[in-house]
Amino acid sequence: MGHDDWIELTSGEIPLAEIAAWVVRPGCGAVDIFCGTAREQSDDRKGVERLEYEAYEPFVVPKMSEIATQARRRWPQVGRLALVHRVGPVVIGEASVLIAASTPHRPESFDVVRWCIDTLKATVPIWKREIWEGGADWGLHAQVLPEVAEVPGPDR
Amino acid sequence: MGHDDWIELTSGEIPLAEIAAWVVRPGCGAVDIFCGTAREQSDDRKGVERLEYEAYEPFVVPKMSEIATQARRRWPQVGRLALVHRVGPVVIGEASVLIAASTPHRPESFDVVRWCIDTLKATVPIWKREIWEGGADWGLHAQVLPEVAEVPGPDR
Amino acid sequence: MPSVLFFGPARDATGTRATLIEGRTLGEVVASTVERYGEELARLMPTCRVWLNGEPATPETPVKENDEIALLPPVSGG
Amino acid sequence: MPSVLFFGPARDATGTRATLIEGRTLGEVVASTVERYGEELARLMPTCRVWLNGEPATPETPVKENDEIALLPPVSGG
Repeated sequence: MGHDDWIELTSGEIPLAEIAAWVVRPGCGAVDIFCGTAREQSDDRKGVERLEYEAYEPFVVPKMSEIATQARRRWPQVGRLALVHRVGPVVIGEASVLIAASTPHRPESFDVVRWCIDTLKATVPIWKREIWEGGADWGLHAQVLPEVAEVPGPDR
Repeated sequence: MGHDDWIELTSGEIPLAEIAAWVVRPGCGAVDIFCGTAREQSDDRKGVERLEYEAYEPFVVPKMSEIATQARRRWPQVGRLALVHRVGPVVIGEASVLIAASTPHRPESFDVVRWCIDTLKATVPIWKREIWEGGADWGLHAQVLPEVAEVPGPDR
Repeated sequence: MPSVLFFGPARDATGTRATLIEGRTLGEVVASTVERYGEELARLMPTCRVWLNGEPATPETPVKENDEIALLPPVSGG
Repeated sequence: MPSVLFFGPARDATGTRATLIEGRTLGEVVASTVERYGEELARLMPTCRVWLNGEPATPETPVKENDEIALLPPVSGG
């Protein structure tokens, strides 16, 4: 993980403004930032009060670093890249995850951020619990982790 | 322009943190924010010191509002939407433009922001002047404005 | 008399931000403008759009006393 | 003895975050784990992945004294 990657698992609020300032590079003309924010509704679970994220903590940063390595292989023009996820309670409206990237031109800023969030949701060992009016259960649309051979390694 | 649109032409720094907090909606689980930032190089113009944006000022906000209207027609699920552009000098690393949108799910947050920035660059009457080591001239890759019939109107 | 505004490269070509130019239609005003400012502006015209009071308009559109006409070279916002 | 960790729905199914379970291979440890915790965990297993010390591994992999085995149901980060 180079000094141009910001990879973090945090139990506090994600410092969006700080990351947005950090991600800018003088050689890059484009910055894209994606935030996943806690919603008040999840399919037919209405009145969601908060989310609780649980993680296999020692392996979250390594897995997110693999994603960053892969992203830089696919888009070598990326300047700075941030992948930050929260653990613990997240109230409605707060960000549970943030991906940010700077690139010389704009199309690839969208492409790399989108690829990173899609890959993070499919490969990083984190589980969301939803607490809504009259119920609590694990997040819907969970994704089966990849098999050994599917896991993107830093050598590919 | 509804209270869920933030459309602005400003000569000061774009208030990214404020817009990022404003754009979040409890019914939306995704926020995408794109910033165009001033680069130190533009094709073979090296050592760019700053940009100077000139606008046909009275019509920038109306044109950006038309883009917001069109965007909401294409993606009715958009929660809040911001289109903010700077005018005057912009030093390297600062944002000249910001687009932000909240949507219930993530794919359309990328789609709407990307469509808005592409459309803004092609249709809003703003001109960029680049001041670099030993030269100053208007931005490269300028786009001919649409003909009457091509202009997206609020009624289509 | 209608006013004519120049932006970006068109302002460089004319050396001014705005002027007053006579004409009954948008086409007449534009023709007189190109005549007044000469070759550098003429070279830009094929890529310029002409707006009347903030909207694209055709050369046949009549112009009135206080109309605002803008010559808009290719844009480079963003 | 290797330790076995449970996350998300697997933690609900077992009622615990971690336990110690014997076995010479990853497959043996997993089989003993399912045997100990019963049907609710067994139902989850087809969609679970098993990691050994933070990496996916096959059932034939030998396990050592201080190895950490994790049962990972489908993930829902983001």
